[in-house]
Amino acid sequence: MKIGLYPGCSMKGGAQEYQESVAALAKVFDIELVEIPDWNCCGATAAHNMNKELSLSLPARILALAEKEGLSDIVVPCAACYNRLSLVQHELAADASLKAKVSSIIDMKYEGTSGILNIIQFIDKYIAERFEEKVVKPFNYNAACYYGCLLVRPHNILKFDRVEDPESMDILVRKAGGNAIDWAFKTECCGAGLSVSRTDTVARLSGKIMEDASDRKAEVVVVACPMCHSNLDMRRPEINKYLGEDIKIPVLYISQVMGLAVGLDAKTLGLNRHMTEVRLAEKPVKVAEEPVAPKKVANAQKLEA
Amino acid sequence: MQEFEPKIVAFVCNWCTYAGADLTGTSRIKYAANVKIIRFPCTGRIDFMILMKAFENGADGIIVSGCHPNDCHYSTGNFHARRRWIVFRNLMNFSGIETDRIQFSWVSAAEGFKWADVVNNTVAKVRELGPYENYRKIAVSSLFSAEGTNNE
Amino acid sequence: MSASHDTVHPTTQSGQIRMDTGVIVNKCYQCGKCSAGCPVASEMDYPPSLVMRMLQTEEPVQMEKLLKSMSIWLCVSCEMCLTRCPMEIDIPALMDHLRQKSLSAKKTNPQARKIISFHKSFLDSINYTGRLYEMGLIVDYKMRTGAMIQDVAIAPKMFVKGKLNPVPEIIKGRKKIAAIFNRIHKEGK
Amino acid sequence: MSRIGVFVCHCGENISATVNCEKVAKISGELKGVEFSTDYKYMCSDPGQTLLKEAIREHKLDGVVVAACSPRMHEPTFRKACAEAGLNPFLCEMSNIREHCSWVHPKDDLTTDKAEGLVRVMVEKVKKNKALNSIKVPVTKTALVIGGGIAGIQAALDIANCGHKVIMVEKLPSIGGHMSQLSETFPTLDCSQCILTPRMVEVAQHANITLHTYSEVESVDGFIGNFKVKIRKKSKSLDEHLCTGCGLCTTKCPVKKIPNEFERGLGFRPAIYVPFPQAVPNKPVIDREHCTYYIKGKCKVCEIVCPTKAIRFDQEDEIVEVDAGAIVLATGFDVLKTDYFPEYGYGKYKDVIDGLQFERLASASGPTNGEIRRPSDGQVPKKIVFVACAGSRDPAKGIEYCSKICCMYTAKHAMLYKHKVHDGIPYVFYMDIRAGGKNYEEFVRRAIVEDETQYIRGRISTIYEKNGKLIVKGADTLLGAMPVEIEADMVVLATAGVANQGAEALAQTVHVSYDPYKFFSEAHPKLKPVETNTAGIFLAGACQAPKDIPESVAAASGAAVKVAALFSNDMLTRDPLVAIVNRQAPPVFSSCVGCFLCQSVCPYQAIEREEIKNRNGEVIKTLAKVNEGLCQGCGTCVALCRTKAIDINGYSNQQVYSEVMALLND
Repeated sequence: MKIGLYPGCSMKGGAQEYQESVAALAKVFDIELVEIPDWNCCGATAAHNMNKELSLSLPARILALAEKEGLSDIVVPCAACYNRLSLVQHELAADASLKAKVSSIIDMKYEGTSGILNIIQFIDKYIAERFEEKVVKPFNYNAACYYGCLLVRPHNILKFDRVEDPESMDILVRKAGGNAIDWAFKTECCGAGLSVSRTDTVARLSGKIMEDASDRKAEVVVVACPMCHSNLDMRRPEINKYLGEDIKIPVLYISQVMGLAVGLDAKTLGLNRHMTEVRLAEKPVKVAEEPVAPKKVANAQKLEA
Repeated sequence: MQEFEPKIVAFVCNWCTYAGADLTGTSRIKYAANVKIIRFPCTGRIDFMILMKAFENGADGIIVSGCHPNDCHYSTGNFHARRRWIVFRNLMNFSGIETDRIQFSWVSAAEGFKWADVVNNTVAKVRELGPYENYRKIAVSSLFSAEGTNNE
Repeated sequence: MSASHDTVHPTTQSGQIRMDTGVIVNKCYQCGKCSAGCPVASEMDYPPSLVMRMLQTEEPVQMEKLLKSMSIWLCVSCEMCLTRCPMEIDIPALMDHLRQKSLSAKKTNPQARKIISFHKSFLDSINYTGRLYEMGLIVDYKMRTGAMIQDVAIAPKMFVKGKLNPVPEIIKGRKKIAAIFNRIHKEGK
Repeated sequence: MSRIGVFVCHCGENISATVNCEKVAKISGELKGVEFSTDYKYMCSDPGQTLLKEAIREHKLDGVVVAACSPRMHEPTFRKACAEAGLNPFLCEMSNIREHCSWVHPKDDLTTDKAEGLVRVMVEKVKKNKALNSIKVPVTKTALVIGGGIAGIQAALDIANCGHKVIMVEKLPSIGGHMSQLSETFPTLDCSQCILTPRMVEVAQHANITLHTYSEVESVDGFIGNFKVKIRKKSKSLDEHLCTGCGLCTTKCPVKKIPNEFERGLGFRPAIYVPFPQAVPNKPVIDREHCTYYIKGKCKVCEIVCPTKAIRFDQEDEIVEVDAGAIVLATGFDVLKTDYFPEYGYGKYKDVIDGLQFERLASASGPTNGEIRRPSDGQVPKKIVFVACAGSRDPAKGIEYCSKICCMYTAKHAMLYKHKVHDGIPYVFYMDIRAGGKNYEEFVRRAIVEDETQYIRGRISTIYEKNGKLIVKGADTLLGAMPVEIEADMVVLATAGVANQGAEALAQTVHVSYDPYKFFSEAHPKLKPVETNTAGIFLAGACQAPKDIPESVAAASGAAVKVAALFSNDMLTRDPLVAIVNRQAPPVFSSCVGCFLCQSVCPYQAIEREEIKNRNGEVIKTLAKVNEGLCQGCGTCVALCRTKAIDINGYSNQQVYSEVMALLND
C-alpha cells in the first residue's frame, strides 16, 4: 500500500522521533509511505501572519507536487502543516480566480484533488481495524489526549471529530490498551508559534494544560503535533518554573503510544529523543477495563428526548 | 426599435403569494410592471386550461405561485397544483411551448422580497425568449373561447 | 432577499474589510465570548471583542490604534474565538488582515519586534533553503533580536538528542521557492 | 347590458403619486358596460363610501369596481357599503392598484397603463359575477382547549365562566404545565403553586369543563363552528372512578429509581406515580416503560395493595370523539436541550444545571425541600454563576431570537439564592438586560443593588471542573473585555425557550401555520395576535412565542373572548364563495358524470353523493353534491372536474376566463 507523506520541517529537525515512530508504525502494518519529492515548508504561522499570497502559495506547491506524483492520499502527521494544507485546499476550491492566481505564482498545475489526512485519520483509515490483533504490550497507562488547536479548528473546514471535547485520539489510545482520561484542556491552546518569541506566554498556557493533566492523574500526555510537543516537552523547565511544581509527565506522540502497544522498542520510536525523560513504570497487564467515557447526557435529558 | 416588453400573467393564491405581493407593496420594493396578478383562492384551483387560455390570448409568460408545501391554507391544494404542473410541463414540451415561459414557485405571505425576485427573474427570462406567437397562430380560436368553457 | 440588500460599500472601512476578508464587523454584538476564550486575551492591549468594537466605530483613530497594537501579534490563530462565536465571525482572518496592514503601513508595535523578527527569520529560512532550518532560524533570529543568551542552555541538549540539525536541508527546487517569493514580492510593490 | 360603476381611489398620495387616477377613471369610463366612473381622494373614508352608495342608487349600478388598495384590506368595507345601497355585496370587486401597482412601480405611463389594465380585468370579472347570499351554519358551543398549562387553564375558565362547555386535553397525567414547576414568580416573588393550584382545582371541579389528562388530540376535521375532534385517552392502567388517590400504590411500588420528569431528573419516582403532590387529577398512572409487570410479566404489587381494586393492567387506550365549535391551542413551550453547548459541560458536570432545574431546587416542594444544594454532593453552593442567553440570540448553535423570559427569571434566581444562602455570591453573565414590563426593571435593580448580585456583561466561553469547583471562563466587556475566571460551586444556564417537541405535528393535525422555529403563527402580528389563519382556531400562551406568565394569561383571556364572541350567535354567517355542481333540466340533470374525483381530492370531505331517482324511486343518476357548510372554497375540485360540472362562486370559470382575456387583450 502506497501513501504519500508530507513530513514537514519539524519532523526533519526538532521532531525527528515523530517521523521515526510514524515510519516504524507504518512498517509494522506494511504501509509504504512515499515522501513528496522535493517538498517545501508549508509556511506555518509565519506565512499567514505576514503575507496572504505566500501562505497560500507554499502549501499549494506541496499539493501540486503530490498531484504530480499521483498520490491520492497524503498523510500529514504535523497538525500545523495539516491545518495549513487543508485550509489552503479549501480556500482555493472556493475561489477559482484565486486558484488561477496561485498556480501562476507557483508556476505549476494545481487541482486540489489530493486527500489530506492527519495522523489520526491516517491510522483510522489504514491501520485501526488491523491494529488490535497486533497489540502485544497493552499501553495500560492513564493518558491525557491533547488535541490542541490545529487538529480540530476551524471545524467548518476541517470537519474532523467534535470541535469541543474531541474523542478520536482517546479511542485510539483505548485500542492500544490505555485509559484515556476525561480532562478539560483537550483543545486549549499551548502557545503555539510563540514558543521562541514569547516563552513566558507559552509557559503559562502550556502550564495550565500540564497542571490539569497531572491533577487528573495522567501518567502520560499524548499529542499529534510537533509544536504542541515542543511546547509541552521542551518548554517543561519554564512550565514547571511557572507552576512552581516539578511535573515529570512525559509527552508522547500518538504514533509512539501505538508503536509501544504493538511491541516496538523505545529506541525505534525515538522515545530517547524527548527532553522530558520517558520513564513509564512497568505495569502488570490488566484486562483493558471498559474506559469511562464522559457521560454526555443526563437522565432528565434522556427522558425528554 | 424599443425593447420587447413581455406580457406576463401571474396566477397566485389568495393566502400566501397574493399576501406576499401585498407585502412587496407595503415594503415599497420595486419590480417590473409587466406582470399583472389574477387572484385565486388556492393554486389548487388553477387548472391548465386557464394557462392555455393565457397563452392563446397572447401571454408571453406565466407565473403560478402559492403557499409553500405544508403551508397551504387548504392543507393540500398546493400539492395538487404541483402534481398538475409536472403533468402540464410534459404537455408544454409536447405542444412546443418553452417550459421557461412558466415560472412555478412558492412565495409565502412573508416573502415580499422573494415575490419581487420571482417577477424580475421571470420577466428577464421571458424577455430573452422573446414574444410568444406560435400558439395564437395555431390555436383554433373557438376551441378554448369563453363559450367553449361555458357550462350554462 | 434581493441583491440590493447586501451590497458592499468599499467606501466605508467596514465595507473594505468585508471585501478583503469577507468578515462583516457589524455582525458582532459584543457578547465577549471570544475574549473569554482567547488564550492570550489577558496579555492583549485590546482583546478580540474590543478589536471588533473598535472596527465597528469606523474611526480612523481606532484603526490606527489597532495597527500599532500588540494584540494583532499576540494572536496565535488558535481559532477558539471563531469556533465559539455565536455569529461565526472569522476573527483570525481579521487578525491576519490587520497584521499585514500594519506591516505594509510600517506601524508595527515595537514590542512585537521579537515576534515579527521570528516570523521574518522563519520565512527567510524558507526563502533560502525551501524549508525551515531550525538552527539557522534560531541563529538568524538571535542576530535580529540580540537575544543571545536565550535558550542557549537547551541547545546542546537538543543537539545531543538529535533535535538540532547541524546542516540545513536544502531542497532541489529552492530556486523555484525563491521565485515564488519574488513574484509575491513584486505583487506587493 | 351591464351597468358597472368604477371608483378610482387616490389613497391620499399613495396611489396618485405614481398613477394618474383621473386618466384611469376616464379610460375605464369608456369601457363597454361601464355606466359610471370617477376618482376620489379616499374611497374608504365616510364621504368616499357615501359617494359610492349615491352612485349606485343614482345610476342603478349592477356592478361595482373599486380600484384602490388590496382587497385583503378593504373588500369587506366596500362590499358592506354596496349592501347598504341595496346592491348585492358579491357584485363588488376591487382592483389592487396600490400594493400591486402604485407602490411597486415608478411614476410613468406604464404604471398608469397597468392600473387601467387591472381595472379592466375587474370590470370584465364583475360582468360575470352573480348575486350571492351568505351561508348560515350552526355553531357548536363547545370549545376544545389543547394544553393544560396556565394559558390553557385561564382560557378554559374564562370560556366556561361565559357559560359555554369546554373540553380540555392535557398530554401529561396532570394539568399545571411549566408554571407548576416554578418556585416563586417574578416580579412579586409570590409562590407559583399557591396562585396556580386553586385554578387547577377550579378547572377540575367546574361544571362546564370536561378534563382529559394523559390524552392527546388524534385528528381534527371540519371547520369553524363545526370541528370534529378525535382524542386519544392514553391508558392509565387505572379505573379513575374507583381510585381514591390514597397513594398507597405509589409508596409500595418496588421500582423507585426512575428519574422524575417533573423534578427535571433531580429526583426519583416509582413506576406508578402522581407527577407531583398537588397534581390534578390527583390519581396515579402506570409508566409502562418502567413497570416491572409490563417488562417482566409479574409484580402487580400495586394491584395487591390497592384498597379499591382500581388497577387495570389490561386497560387499553380509548378514542373519544367530540364536536367543538372553536379550538384554543395552549400547548406551551419547551427548553432548548442544553447539550447544544459541550463547552458548558451540561450533562457532563452534575452541577451545571438549567433554569427549570434550579426552580425545582428552590421550590419548597422540590427534591431538596427548597434548600439550594448542588446535585453532585448536596453541598450548599457558596458561589453560583448564572449564564443568561444560553442558546438564545445564538444563530450559530442555538436560536436567533431572544427568549424574553430569561433576563427576568435569572434575576429572580439570583434573588432566591441570596435569600436562601445569605453568604452566597450570585454572578450573572449577561449580554443585555431586557426587563420591559410592569415592575420588571425595578425588580432587576433590586437583585443588583439590594441582593448584591454580581452582574458581569459578557458571555461565557467555557466551563470546566477543577478539583470540585467549576471554573467559569468569561470576559467583562465593560472592563475592556478583560478575561474573568470564577471558581463556582454551581452553574445555572438560562436555556432558551423553544417550541414544544410535538408542535409541528400538532400544527399539521389541526391545520394551522407555524413559523421556522415551529411556534404557531398568529393571523396578524399586531392586530390579530390570538387568531390563527384558520378560522375558529385561536392561540394562547407560549405556543406562539416565548411568553411570561402575565402575557400568557392575557393572551389566554384574549383567545377566550374570541371564542365567546364566536359562540354568541347560534348561526355563523360565511361567505358563499363555495363550490357548486351545476344542475340542468331533466333528463340531463347535470353535466356531472359521477366520477367523484372531486370527492377524493376535497380536503374537507365536503363532497357528498346525491342520488336522483325516478318516480318509481329507482336511482337513475348519482351526482356529486357540495356541502356548503363544509366547503371552504379552495376550488381544487373545480380544477380537476373532467366535465366542468363543478364550479366555484367568486372564482368561476367564466369569471377567470374573462379576467385572463381582459388582462391580455388591451
